Amino acid sequence: METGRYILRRLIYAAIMMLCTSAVIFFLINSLGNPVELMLAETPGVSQETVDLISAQYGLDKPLIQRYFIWIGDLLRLDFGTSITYNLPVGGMIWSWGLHSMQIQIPAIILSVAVAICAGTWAARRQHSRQDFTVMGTVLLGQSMPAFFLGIILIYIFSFVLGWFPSYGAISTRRLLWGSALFDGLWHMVLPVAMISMFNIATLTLLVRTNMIDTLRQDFIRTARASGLKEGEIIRRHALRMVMLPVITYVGLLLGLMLGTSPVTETVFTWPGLGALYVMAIQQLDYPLIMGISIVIAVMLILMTTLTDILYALIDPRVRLE
Amino acid sequence: MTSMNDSIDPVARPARFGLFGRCLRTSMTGRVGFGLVMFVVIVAIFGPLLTPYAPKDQSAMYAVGANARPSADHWLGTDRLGYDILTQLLYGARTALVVGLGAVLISGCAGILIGGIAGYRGGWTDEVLMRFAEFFLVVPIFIIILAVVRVLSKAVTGTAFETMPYFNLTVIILMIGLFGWAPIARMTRGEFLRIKTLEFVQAARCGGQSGRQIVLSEILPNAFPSIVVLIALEIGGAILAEAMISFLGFGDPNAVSWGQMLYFNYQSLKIWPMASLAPGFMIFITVLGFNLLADGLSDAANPRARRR
Amino acid sequence: MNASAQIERSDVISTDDVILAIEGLNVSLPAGMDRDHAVRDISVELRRGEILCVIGESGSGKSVMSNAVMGLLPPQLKPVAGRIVFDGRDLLTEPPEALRDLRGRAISMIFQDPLSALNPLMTVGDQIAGVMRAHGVGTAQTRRARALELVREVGLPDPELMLLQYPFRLSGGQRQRVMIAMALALEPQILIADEPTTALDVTTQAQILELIRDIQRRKGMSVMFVTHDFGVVSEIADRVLVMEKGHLVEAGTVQKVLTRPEHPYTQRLVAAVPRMRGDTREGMQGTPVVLKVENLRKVYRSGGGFLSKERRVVAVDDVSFELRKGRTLGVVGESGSGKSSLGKLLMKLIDCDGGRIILNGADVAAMPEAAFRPYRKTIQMVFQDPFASLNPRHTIGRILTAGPVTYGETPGVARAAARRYLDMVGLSASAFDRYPHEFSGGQRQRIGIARALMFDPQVIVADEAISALDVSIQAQILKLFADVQAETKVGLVFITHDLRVASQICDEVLVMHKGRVVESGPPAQIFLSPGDDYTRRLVAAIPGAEITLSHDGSPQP
Amino acid sequence: MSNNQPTRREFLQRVGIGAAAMTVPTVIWSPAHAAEPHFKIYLTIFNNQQTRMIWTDLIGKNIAELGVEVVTSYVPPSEVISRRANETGATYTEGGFDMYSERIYYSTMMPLPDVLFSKAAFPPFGKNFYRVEDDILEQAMETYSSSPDPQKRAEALKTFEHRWYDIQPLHMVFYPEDVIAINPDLEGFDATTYNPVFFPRPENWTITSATGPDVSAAFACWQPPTTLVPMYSSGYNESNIFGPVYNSLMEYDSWETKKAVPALAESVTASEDGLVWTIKLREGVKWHSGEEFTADDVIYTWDTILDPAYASVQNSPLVSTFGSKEAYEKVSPYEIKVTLPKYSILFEGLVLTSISIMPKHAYASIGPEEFRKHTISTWTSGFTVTTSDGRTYEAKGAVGTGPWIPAGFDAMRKAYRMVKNPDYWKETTGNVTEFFVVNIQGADAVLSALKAGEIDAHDPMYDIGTLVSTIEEDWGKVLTFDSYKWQQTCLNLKHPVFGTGVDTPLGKQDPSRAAEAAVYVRQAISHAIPREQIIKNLIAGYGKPGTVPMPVTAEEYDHDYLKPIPYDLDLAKSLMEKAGYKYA
Repeated sequence: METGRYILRRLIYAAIMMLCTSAVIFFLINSLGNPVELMLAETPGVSQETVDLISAQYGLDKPLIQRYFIWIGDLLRLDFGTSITYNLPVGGMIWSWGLHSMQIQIPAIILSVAVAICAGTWAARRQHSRQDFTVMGTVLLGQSMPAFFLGIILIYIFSFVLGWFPSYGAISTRRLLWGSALFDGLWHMVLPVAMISMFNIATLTLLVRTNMIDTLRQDFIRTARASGLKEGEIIRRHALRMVMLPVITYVGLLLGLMLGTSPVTETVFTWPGLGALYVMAIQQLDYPLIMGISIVIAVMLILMTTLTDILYALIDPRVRLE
Repeated sequence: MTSMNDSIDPVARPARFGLFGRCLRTSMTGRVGFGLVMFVVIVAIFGPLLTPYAPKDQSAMYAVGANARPSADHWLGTDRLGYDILTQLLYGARTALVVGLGAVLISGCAGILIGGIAGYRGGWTDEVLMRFAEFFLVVPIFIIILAVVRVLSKAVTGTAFETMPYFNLTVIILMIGLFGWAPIARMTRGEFLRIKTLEFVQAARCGGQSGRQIVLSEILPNAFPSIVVLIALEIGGAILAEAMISFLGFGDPNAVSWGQMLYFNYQSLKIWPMASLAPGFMIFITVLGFNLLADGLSDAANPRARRR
Repeated sequence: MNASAQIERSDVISTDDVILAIEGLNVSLPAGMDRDHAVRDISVELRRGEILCVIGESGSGKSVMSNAVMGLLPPQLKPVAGRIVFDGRDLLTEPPEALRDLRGRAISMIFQDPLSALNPLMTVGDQIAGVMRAHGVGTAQTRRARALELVREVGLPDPELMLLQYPFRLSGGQRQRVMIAMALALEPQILIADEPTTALDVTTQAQILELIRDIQRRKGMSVMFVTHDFGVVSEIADRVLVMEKGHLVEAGTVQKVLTRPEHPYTQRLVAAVPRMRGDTREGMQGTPVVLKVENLRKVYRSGGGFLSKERRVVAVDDVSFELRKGRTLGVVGESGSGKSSLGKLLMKLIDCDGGRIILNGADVAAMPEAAFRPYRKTIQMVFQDPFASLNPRHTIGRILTAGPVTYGETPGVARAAARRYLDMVGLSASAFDRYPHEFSGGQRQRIGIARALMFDPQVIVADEAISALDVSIQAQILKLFADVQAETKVGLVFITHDLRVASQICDEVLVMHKGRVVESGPPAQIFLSPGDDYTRRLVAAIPGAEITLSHDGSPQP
Repeated sequence: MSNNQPTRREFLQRVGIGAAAMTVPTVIWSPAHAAEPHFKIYLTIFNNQQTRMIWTDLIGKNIAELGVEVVTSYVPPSEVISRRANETGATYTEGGFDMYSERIYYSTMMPLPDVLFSKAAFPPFGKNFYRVEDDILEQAMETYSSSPDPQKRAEALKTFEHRWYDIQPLHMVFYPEDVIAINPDLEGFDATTYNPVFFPRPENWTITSATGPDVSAAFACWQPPTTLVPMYSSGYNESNIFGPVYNSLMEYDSWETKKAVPALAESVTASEDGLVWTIKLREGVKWHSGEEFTADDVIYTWDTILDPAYASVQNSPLVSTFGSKEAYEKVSPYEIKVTLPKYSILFEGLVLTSISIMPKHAYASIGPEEFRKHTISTWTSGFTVTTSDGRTYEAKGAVGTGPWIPAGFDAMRKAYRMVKNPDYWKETTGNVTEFFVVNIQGADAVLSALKAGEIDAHDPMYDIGTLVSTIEEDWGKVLTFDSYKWQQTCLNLKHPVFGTGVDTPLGKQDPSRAAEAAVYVRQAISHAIPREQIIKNLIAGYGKPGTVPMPVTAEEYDHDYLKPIPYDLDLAKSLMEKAGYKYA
């Protein structure tokens, strides 16, 4: 009952946010000019009549406000328009390129969370020890390492010098590793995933460690100890649950951003993902593509943060009931 | 836990040499971080005195050529553009610091102001401002900055802005600053909310002090240690963000930036690694310096978490 | 009345009956603290079936000792000498796994703050069953059945539903009952209770003490009960240990320690225990009214936003009273009674929703802040927490002079006044340039009082001004209040949860319950012949009433 | 109370507000040239190719050495395109452009008026962004494009070259050589890709190491295509992909000979005056759908391009060639007669050789507004083609007559796939049966792909010249080809200084000599371009210094007259002085 109302409230907030975001994106980008003129700019000998004709074909002759609602209507029918540089339907492109982004982002997030929980807990339980210092040192180095610099070094060592992993692309064009698309895909994922995980692991480890130290200081942990629970059980059943709350929020953010955070990774590894596509779209001022990707990233982000909030509330009864 | 905890203050005590003194005295990471930051600052100030070359001097192209190995004239060699790598590194420190401090000046002022208002006023104002901040917290800043940099460079065509020197860099600093206020605002708000309820603030009200006085002399100084930590972190973050933007080719062509060096040189990594590794390393130690400093400050600001 | 008081307690118990023996325990403190050892050379015997109270002020090492038994000392505190013998084994040298097995099964512990001591994310049932699970007892079904049984045993309402509740939805007393249920889950031989009632209201405290006493007798457990409150000691203890700064200074039966304390520290401590008085203070009868409150009302509203129900809590409901110059009005009540809200309303730290506050002949209740400012000088406040009530970044001098300077006083005059008042509250003028952290809790509270006096106010509102202090300090501060009042003839609104304190200092007492004044009158009427049902219950719940209802100040059990 | 807020003060002091205060002004206002600049150039640089960014920047710096203030900015090509589309010749500050750099290539195998910047190649409403307005040049190009006599044409070209060399309307920086690394096992690569007429011809490729009947090959292209409809594309990102699918009426046999031979046309004959042409079509050629290829398809293709609603990039050359649809008629299903209003070099140079013929039966039902988004343009889905005899054919992309049948866009690999056409009308020599075109970003990545054996060849735009030293013999064979292109810096020839010259000191002093002053300035700029250094340092020597818009390897290039323009700042300054600028 209370949970239901909470979820409903979050969803309505999300809807309002999406509406605002879409308006911002639309009016910002459309204030820049007529995309058809750009589309035909390279074509010599196009008369103004032709521009008007094609503009009308794209529905660009209508007033801006009307076009906004038409655009929203199209979005609701998952019609994102057509890319100017690629001439492909933007929706299909986002799906196709976005899948590639997820292909490296999701494993990287899973890996980061797993490693961070282990390392963070391990360090927290040895606070101020040599081991803790080592972990924290590594974490700080990892957090300060510019992602692209790390990527370049990874490529130099593992691709150029050692030749173990490919440094570009999501899959081999012809010769698949061991003849399997699965292995080949995994093989291509190694370096990009390593690069993305590095930063996430650092941040998450810090988060886990700090919260674990805080939690282990809490009275209920002492209660659990006084009740004779095994240390491992205390960590697993009591402390980790508490620590997972901020981790969930952070991971929710990572998942929400996963389509958009990776232009650098995808540029370094020439990975055919949405981030690289977005950079390309901006460089070429491909309006429909910029608008489409922006709105998808925004919606994804709003959805994921909303889901995170809901999940958080399901785990922590205090949020949903207070 | 033990009765000793009773004597711990709800806010940090003032120390003899301030937060910085304590950070340097008590924290190893703080000392290392401070050292690295000072190194970059010194390079930024005095670096240009150490090199005979102008920052955009491509004359090496006609002499030793591009991608030249180290020599007496060019201690670290030249890069693909025929620039002296060392000179670029030295001048890049200025850009990095200007970006970091400039962006944080903006985000710090905005964040403290907005967070302070939200935390002090509370209620409806707080709700609205924090919803607003929430939006900025989750917005994919990087992507927006790319779009805005590109869009603005088109939008200013034919206006006075177009002739402004370092326009792109200014836009990047502004954008990083404008999008960086939310964490500071949230931290400030949290501290304000917490400190506001402490009894010495109520005592100040009872003592007839105005809201402005209370904020400026009672709440803000006590909230500052936590905010400073975040600010140090954000300086590093801003430098990193500018490097990434430049790395993607959206930087200011007229500024000397480590990110831009990487952008132009990483494709020829295999021919001459120094040209990409050197600027990458500089970004790394600068950001590391600020992160370590933040870590040390955080230890100093929260004595509860300090090693006993 | 407590039946235990009548039970004959013997000093002579054979050594076979010793279930836990602490011998020469030394726990070191890390370098840089004010002393080397948290506890030094302590030897204690806990006997079968007795309740042993360990009493001491903060920093006396009583908690360190009890935690040492459980093996739960924080890593920086290390037992360096001595033995803790239980069941023929030295707990200090036992391997961690063996110690863990003993915890919860043979020795259980309950803690001061039952909210933070329970996992907020787990249901009551899971937490109780978790103790059994940890020791591999029973199956999921039997554990649940046992949990149900325990919940009934500790007297929690609606047991079935209770198992599914989360701790934050329970009241303080209910949480402590859950803690007790967890501690009892495996029928331990020893229960260590570390200040289990300190965070509770007095009526709840009485119930919990009753419960512990009752369970102890039924199960024949041994209880080590750590407290700072002699009232509690007199209610529950068989024997008492008194600790001071890590040393054991006195031990003996409850009668002996309370009535014939030997060690000077114990004597001081016992003397400092606030006594319930039923007398009426003399003098200052016909002085003018300095503060008059009529039908004051405050309603807290929360929620009421988008899609969420508005919640209203009436904090202060139709409260009226008069305060005369030089007189003290006590406001007593349990937590949530609205007494602190009343204090804040008087100070206009929060706005009221109705009623009048007449100060200096003007109704300030509805005044905007700007108009009220000139009146602020006439009403000042002393706060509860001596650590939070002084800005750690300002010198004492600045803290004291800031107010008067704001009101246009010249800094020179303000400084002179500050020195004068520091002297009045018993601090040397050298305090002027120092920072708050250089002072102890009691000293800080004196500074707080000096700050209030800086304005020569007509009324001082003291909100739980002594409840965060140790008993011996409490007595000093109370005396200071009395002295200050005698000298300045200030009217005092004294808000406290401690009825004994109120009985000592007040000329008139308001008893508040759920925002309403249920009874008011002179202490004699309130404490000796309470008219209201709630007041009666409150007075009955005062721990240690049997040793405190005396007029001459000497304990008479 | 001086010591009440120690932290804030200490922080600001110690971490260097001082440093910031010293740094900000020095970075923001670093000293420019002390002397007042002669004039100001906004140098706009495309952001899509690093090498070009570097050398354009270098040129900018050298122009600055002449006392000119140069403001550089990196922008996407589309922005320059929209800026130069300004018909009034607006300068940068007015929304147009001053100077930018780009690469130009032959879109056919012979110089055509558009690559020679003929005003006539751009209709009046169009976008003659360069505005090369010089009577001698115009006259030469007019003669060249409208004269059927090869002798006259050659002379006209020579005149053009000399005049251009003298007045330097735009600056040719260098003529690059195409450097391509291929799979060492690949044979038959010879004629692959130089310009849109020479798309890869994988039907002639043999992978020597391959065994078995199915042999696949892959080709890397520099940028993804925008549309795969031939009439919408003038670039070879696209023709790399659609080229193998379509045929035109004539095609070039090999890079070696560069000779046009009949393809879909069996023979093309012209009247004496070059006005009436008879085109006999090859019989028995089948579209991929199985439909017979006839004259209707050719007519349909020309009609469509001439229809302004389709906004084809080939519209304007076709209009200037044919005038109107009346110029051609179907004589029989396999014969077309063309009557040109006047002779045009474009008919031979462009219409016959580089217009891909589209299938009427498959495309006629697609409206103009759908063309760019249709499957034939994207290859991303399928569509059903009904042939005249009622059969249906499921197309996974375009429908052509070429040796390769589209098999759709492989979204996972981001590759265009095609399979060999078993019914191709012409004999082929290779063993490759499956062909991928994949977009790989970056020279470094493309070499990695080659090393990993994922591609067999790539297009020359990668500029791998500087990376050649990292290629090992066992995985890469480096081939070089003469290229029919050049890199140039473009000037706005309506600019008051270097375009019209009216704002030069000389032009102000004597308006009749304004054009002459502008020539001096342009020559000065030309001498300030360090062509040799650019070639040596940035493209590893794979190129020749540029002079005029004519490939250095073309037979029309007059090596005797067109000597390399030396990098000489003193000479440049003396030319600037001729235009009236003073040096201290």
